[in-house]
Amino acid sequence: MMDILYFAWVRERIGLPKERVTTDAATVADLVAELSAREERYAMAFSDLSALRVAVDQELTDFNAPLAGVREVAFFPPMTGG
Amino acid sequence: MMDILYFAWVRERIGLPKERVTTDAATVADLVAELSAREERYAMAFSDLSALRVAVDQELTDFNAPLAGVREVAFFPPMTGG
Amino acid sequence: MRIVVQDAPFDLGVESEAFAAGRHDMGAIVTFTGVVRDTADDLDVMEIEHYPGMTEKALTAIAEEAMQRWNLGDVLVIHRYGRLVPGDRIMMVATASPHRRDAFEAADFLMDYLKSRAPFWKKEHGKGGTDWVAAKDEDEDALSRW
Amino acid sequence: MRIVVQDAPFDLGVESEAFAAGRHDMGAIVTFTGVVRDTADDLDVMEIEHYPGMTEKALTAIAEEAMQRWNLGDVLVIHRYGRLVPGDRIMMVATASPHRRDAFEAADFLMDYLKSRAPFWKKEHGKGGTDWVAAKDEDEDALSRW
Repeated sequence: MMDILYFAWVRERIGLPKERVTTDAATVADLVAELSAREERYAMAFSDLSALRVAVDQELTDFNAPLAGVREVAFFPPMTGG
Repeated sequence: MMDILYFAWVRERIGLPKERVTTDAATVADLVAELSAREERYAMAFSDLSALRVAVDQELTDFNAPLAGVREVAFFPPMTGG
Repeated sequence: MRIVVQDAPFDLGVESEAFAAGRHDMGAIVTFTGVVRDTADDLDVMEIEHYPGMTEKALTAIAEEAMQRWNLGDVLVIHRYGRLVPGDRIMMVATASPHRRDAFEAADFLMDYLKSRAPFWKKEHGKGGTDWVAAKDEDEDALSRW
Repeated sequence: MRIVVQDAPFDLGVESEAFAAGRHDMGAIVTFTGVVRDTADDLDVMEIEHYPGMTEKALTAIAEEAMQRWNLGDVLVIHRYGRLVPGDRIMMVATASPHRRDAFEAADFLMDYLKSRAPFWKKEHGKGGTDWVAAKDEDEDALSRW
């Protein structure tokens, strides 16, 4: 069981801010493939990974990051704070 | 007639903040030579010109600056503002 | 070190004064304040979304990195989220150091990292419609300075 | 642009707030504040002498140069003279710009020039006696950055 969070336009495209999933995905990339296969709105949100950033358990990482033991994954566009 | 101003340790060595002089000195360097010849305290204050800065009519300049038409010359150590 | 993430406004004057107060060992204090800008007179609302939990962690990590890299006595970071209007202050950072170069560089560093590494996203609501602010390449490039 | 040379204290909070107030076109505000520092706990009084008349001219020239070199909406310089004690604020500069890089660089520039080109001299009165603060080579060298 893992929480998946979406922010900014990723949240808007997928249509929800957070969901709980059960997955055997070994890496973030595997999880993205699994979600993209689900529904068109996921496939669209994940269509260009270079426009996305990912955090695993609230730490920025990349799409090769392993998911073993992970409780929270978040997808969002490049940040625009400040 | 020209006002000569002294600041910081130059003022302390010479013993006054300001004096009015009548001089034919053509440049700041000439004025320094003239003042230094006057009294020991001037000679001491001007002994190392590399430790001094000069302003002519309230603009920083150098010891070669001409004095024609000048109303105010100031001598002081390197500045330490901020 | 103080990290604040809030939707409420903050008082720049009060925060600056409080940050600077009572330090006899810090000769240099730098503050940076970010203001919602409306250059073309067409912005109604700037909406700022963030990632509660990660935001505080990311800002703390950035501030700790600054404390390690420069000679700093203190760091303050305040960042707002929610709906802001032009003229509102979005955020501020403050640094205190014995020396001015450290205070300047650390504040500059904090801003560069906060722009591209803290999980905030801006959405503009204006006469031209509604749009997420795109990250700028120059902001990402700025990180290579450090 | 506002240049203030005074012996009276200034209020950092009030000045920061007033400087930032009501600007919708400036996204970035940087302030630098200099504080009388007493690292070794042996400073009683910092006396600041200046050159009335030239001081205001020099600060104005430095601020105007900054306005020309960077994209700035406003510049503030406040510098005190007279007798100060540790913890007192000696001076502050503030810059407002549409962009953070301009605001940072201009404030940094103002400080470097103000250190070595504005006619102020500091004298320390402390347990170790009384001495004029010597100009630092690094402060003079800093000017070559600009």
